[in-house]
Amino acid sequence: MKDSNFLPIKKIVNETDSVKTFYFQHALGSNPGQFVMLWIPGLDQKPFSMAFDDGQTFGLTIFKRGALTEKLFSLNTGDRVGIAGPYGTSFSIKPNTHYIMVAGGYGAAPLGFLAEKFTGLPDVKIDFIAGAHDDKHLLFEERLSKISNLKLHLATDDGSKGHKGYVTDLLTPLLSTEQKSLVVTCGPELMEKKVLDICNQNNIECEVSIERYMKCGVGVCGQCAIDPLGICMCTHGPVVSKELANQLTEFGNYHRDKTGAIIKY
Amino acid sequence: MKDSNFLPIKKIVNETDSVKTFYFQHALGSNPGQFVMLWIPGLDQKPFSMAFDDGQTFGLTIFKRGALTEKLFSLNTGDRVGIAGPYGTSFSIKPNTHYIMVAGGYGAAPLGFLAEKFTGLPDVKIDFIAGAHDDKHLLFEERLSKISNLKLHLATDDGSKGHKGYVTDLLTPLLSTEQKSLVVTCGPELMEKKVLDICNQNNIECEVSIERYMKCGVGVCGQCAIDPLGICMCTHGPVVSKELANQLTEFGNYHRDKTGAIIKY
Amino acid sequence: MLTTNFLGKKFKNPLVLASGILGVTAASLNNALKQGCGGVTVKSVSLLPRPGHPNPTMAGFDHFFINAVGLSNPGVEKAVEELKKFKGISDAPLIGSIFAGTPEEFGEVATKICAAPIDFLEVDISCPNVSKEFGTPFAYDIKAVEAITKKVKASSKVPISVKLSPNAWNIDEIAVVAEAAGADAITAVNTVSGMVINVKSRQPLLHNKQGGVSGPALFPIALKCVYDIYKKVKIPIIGTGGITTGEDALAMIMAGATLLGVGSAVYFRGDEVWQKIALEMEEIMREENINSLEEIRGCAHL
Amino acid sequence: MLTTNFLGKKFKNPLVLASGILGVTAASLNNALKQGCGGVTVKSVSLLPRPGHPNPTMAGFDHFFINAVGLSNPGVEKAVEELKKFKGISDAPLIGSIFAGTPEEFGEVATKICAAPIDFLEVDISCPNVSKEFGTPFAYDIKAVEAITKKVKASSKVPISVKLSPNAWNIDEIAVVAEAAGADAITAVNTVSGMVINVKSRQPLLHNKQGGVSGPALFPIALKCVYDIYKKVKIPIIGTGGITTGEDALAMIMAGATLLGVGSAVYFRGDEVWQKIALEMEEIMREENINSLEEIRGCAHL
Ligand SMILES: Cc1cc2nc3c(=O)[nH]c(=O)nc-3n(C[C@H](O)[C@H](O)[C@H](O)COP(=O)(O)OP(=O)(O)OC[C@H]3O[C@@H](n4cnc5c(N)ncnc54)[C@H](O)[C@@H]3O)c2cc1C
Ligand SMILES: Cc1cc2nc3c(=O)[nH]c(=O)nc-3n(C[C@H](O)[C@H](O)[C@H](O)COP(=O)(O)OP(=O)(O)OC[C@H]3O[C@@H](n4cnc5c(N)ncnc54)[C@H](O)[C@@H]3O)c2cc1C
Ligand SMILES: Cc1cc2nc3c(=O)[nH]c(=O)nc-3n(C[C@H](O)[C@H](O)[C@H](O)COP(=O)(O)O)c2cc1C
Ligand SMILES: Cc1cc2nc3c(=O)[nH]c(=O)nc-3n(C[C@H](O)[C@H](O)[C@H](O)COP(=O)(O)O)c2cc1C
Ligand code: FES
Ligand code: FES
Repeated sequence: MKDSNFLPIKKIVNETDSVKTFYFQHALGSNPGQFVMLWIPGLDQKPFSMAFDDGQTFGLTIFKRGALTEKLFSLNTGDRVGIAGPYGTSFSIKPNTHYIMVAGGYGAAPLGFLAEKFTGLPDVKIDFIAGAHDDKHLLFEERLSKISNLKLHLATDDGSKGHKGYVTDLLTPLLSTEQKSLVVTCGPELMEKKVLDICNQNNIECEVSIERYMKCGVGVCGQCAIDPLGICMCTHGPVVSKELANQLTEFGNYHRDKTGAIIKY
Repeated sequence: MKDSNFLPIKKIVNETDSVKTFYFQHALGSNPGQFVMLWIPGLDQKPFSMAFDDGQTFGLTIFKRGALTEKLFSLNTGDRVGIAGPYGTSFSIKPNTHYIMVAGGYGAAPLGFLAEKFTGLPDVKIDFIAGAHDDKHLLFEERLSKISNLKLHLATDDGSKGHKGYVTDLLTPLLSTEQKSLVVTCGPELMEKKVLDICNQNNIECEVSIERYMKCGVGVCGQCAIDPLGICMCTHGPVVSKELANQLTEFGNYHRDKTGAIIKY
Repeated sequence: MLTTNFLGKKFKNPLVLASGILGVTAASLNNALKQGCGGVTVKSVSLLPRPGHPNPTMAGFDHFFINAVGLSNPGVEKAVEELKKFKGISDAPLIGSIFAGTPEEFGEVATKICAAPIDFLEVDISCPNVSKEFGTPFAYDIKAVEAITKKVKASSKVPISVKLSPNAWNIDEIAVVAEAAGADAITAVNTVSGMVINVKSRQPLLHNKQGGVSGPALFPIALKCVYDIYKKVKIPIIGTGGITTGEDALAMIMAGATLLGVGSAVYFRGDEVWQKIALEMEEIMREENINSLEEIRGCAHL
Repeated sequence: MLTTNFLGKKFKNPLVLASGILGVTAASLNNALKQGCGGVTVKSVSLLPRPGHPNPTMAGFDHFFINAVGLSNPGVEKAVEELKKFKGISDAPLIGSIFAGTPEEFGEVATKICAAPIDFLEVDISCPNVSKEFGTPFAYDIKAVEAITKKVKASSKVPISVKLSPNAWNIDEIAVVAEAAGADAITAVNTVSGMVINVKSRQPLLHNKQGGVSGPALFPIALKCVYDIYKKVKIPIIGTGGITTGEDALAMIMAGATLLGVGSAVYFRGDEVWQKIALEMEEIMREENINSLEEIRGCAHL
């Protein structure tokens, strides 16, 4: 009988006061943008994107939110949690491309994982735009600074670091480069929507990670179905192309809660 | 869902007044000595050895006995029957060997199939001893005569053809050859036992096909378990080596009926 | 070749999305139709919204799927909106589905859901995962089945199908009771009770501990239920449970089913599962000179 | 590591050959022991010999096995001979098994089989394939279970285990009744009712049409039955149904089983299946720092 893995936490890194990265020694074989379902027995099981995966070890960068993530934050190395996956689609990995990565919140995690895939590949140039409320909440500055072909652009709401304002303010100026550009984005949905709009206006390729409430993660329950196509974001997403995102009129407008009831953004 | 095949009868050959060979066009991929379970829906399902299999077509040579075989004899080409298998072990196929095949009754069928495997292989020499009550019941004379490296020796109880007496009378004289000999036998159990005894006395390699009442054909029901080892003849047999046969004290002494009750020979 | 008439309504093929798979949204149901099914069943809804159990609520294995969703749903009122939306984008047959805690409540939900343009109403009395919550399991209680069927029949504007549990060893007798009480069809079966224990955590995998087993493991069990029910009732059967291939589908028709519910197969064969099954059915039918499903319905009883 | 104490008898490991697999002969039982099981259960026997149904009486598929042997057996007297022969060649724990058509007859067969040197007696009230022949299925009838258990208990010289059916939705309550009536153990479960239809011949594959489903498909169902029964009774449980791997075996122990019946796995993993399962159990136990089965028995209930 196949079953979800039950893995000990190998290492815990405190990223900010409410963000930790949990590392597990396990050959997960995931691609950037994919997610796992993390289970704490007796409590709950929820989706989290991979922030790191080098084939031997993978990591999840987790924001403290509610019951599950709080419990997770109380665990120590050696404690075990259930891991099922990897599930879902991933960001394209293309040679000879100018990547513009637009990250908000924990979106920096999967995009950081993506960026590291290009370490030392000179034909790929990365502009990485990361945003947060203030400089204490910016993620992965050090990690990203190690990637030589990556240029980091920061934005904070309060101006405590980098640009004062939105990440999207920084996006348009970067679009006018020679090389073929691919914008990839992961973060709060309204930010993503704005990124998509900008890419549409400028006719630039784009990939968006769309998160919906998930139960099964495997395309059965329909919990993560998105209007008007009705396709499941756990199998056809989370990462979707610009073309697909443009058909998803629900994107940036509303999502559904656990009962399936609509919640407007 | 895997299921038994349901195959149309392609051709029916009348071998004697109570023996027919039924051909099916199907890539069964069987080896000489193996058997299939033949099912007539609503009636019964029983084991029969392959008499022929060239990879595209296989044949079963069947003696009319009771309910199932009588019904089978009333079928026409195009009628379908269930075929599950192939099951069980098969006779060794060895190069550079002097085969002595000792067949009684429908035992000529699997041994004929075996003999044809060596057609045109000059390093194999075959002595084929076939026995029956009278010349009308001898099987495959014509078919076997086509195999150039095969010499046919016949025995009938009434002397209407070939030697008058037992096939085993013809066996001993053939044993004193130069080449490494392998005796293979299929037929009535007491005949087989006598063949085994002769091989033991003369220290000659031997393979015997042991038939037991079979239900599942796949080693589950235990119906075909044989004393004293308790191994199943549908999976560890029907073809067993001399060494194994010598351990099976039940062989030549008794077998069991459908309820599992012992019946002495 | 696959056209099926069910209680006066024409289905382009007998494959219907089973209740609870791919949820409740109009778009999701419509997507299943695009993937080839002949009709859709909505996830069962209740009077009030229910969040359902915490996760894990379901999990897939080599040969079965197990779930204990806790009948999460947005409540009948929100569901009616989605169903109206659905009929705005598709005219394919639509089967509503309801559950409740008492016969009276069943009647109430039935009345409410009939505000939506459903063609049929399935009555889910057989979810194995909420039994304790609602007292004696309805699915095993002849009196309850009778009372619920009567209530729903009286409240519903459309034909009703009562959905039975394979855990009822006398499922055929229960079908007879439902028929006598006014059921227009029988859906057989819901999931069978089961459990998965995660050995490393030493705990049941599902938050609800027990769950309902579906998928290939359920197929031979469901087939026997449908076969037995077909012997005893005259009303049509929506054969459901483990149908994964065209061969399974035809076997279910031969056992006596009219429509075929397909759910977990989407886990085993992907989104396009209905299309795949329909093609396989047609291929076998051509090989076997079967011109219509009518021709073979119930033929395994001959 | 795997040593198990069951009703005062020591088993080298908890894996026992389930009844009906590999039959009744002393040699066949002994061969199963050589392949690694800790004890053996004999095929159920009746007062008189029974030829059983015509073939096909069983068939294997990817994820389940199905059988309707018709309880063929040489009768209790012939069986006693084989069991005596068995104890002549092996001192491994031997579980006899009986079935009958009435409580009285159960008592009679129990008395007779106790002429053989069996260590325990299993009471098969749960074969799904002969129900019509013997009237109302005993396995679903609390009164019948009580009467049979009492009769057999009074007639048997050895501890008895009552074998229950997963088709009884209230199997835990039935176990309670058996315990109260004197059962020393519960065997859970027998096969679950099912059917296979051969599409090309348009007929049920088994001669008996319906059959009992065993193997991997049965596992999550059996596990839940054992889990539920463990909650309700104090007597030990022989957990049976679909155990195919060491992981399955440990899950069953965690649900509360003391012994583990293994049958159909021989089809899926060959003769040496018991050895394989025992090795896998030990490997997982080492990884998980489990020193004895006692340590984890029923731990999924915590
Ligand atoms: C594809 C995907 C990838 C994700 N990746 C990450 C990540 O890398 N890091 C991270 O911190 N978070 C990630 N999340 C969000 C994460 O699932 C929630 O933070 C987590 O479920 C919160 O659970 P909780 O019990 O702590 O809080 P709760 O109080 O239960 O929930 C807090 C909020 O989290 C969201 N949420 C809760 N449950 C789910 C669910 N089952 N599916 C989707 N969203 C849910 C809702 O917006 C909710 O309001 C991801 C979500 C999805 C869908
Ligand atoms: C491995 C094996 C290979 C065989 N190959 C051939 C063959 O190539 N040609 C051939 O004609 N026959 C073969 N047989 C024998 C064949 O199975 C029987 O002839 C057939 O079962 C008779 O069935 P019936 O209903 O016609 O007659 P029945 O009246 O039922 O039986 C007649 C006799 O056949 C034997 N028999 C019946 N059922 C079985 C069974 N399930 N398993 C084993 N023996 C049985 C018994 O000796 C019985 O007395 C083989 C048997 C085995 C075990
Ligand atoms: C995740 C999931 C949710 C389900 N929810 C419901 C439900 O709400 N109402 C219902 O009647 N059946 C529900 N079922 C049962 C299915 O409709 C179906 O009867 C069962 O799964 C067997 O069919 P399958 O093997 O094709 O999935 C659910 C099944 C699954 C797998
Ligand atoms: C071919 C076969 C014959 C069986 N005969 C009996 C029997 O005679 N008595 C009995 O109590 N159980 C019988 N059973 C049921 C098994 O003992 C066991 O309970 C069931 O098969 C589930 O276990 P498994 O999945 O490990 O096979 C039989 C099972 C099979 C497959
Ligand atoms: S989470 Fe269940 S379908 Fe996507
Ligand atoms: S015929 Fe069943 S074990 Fe050999």
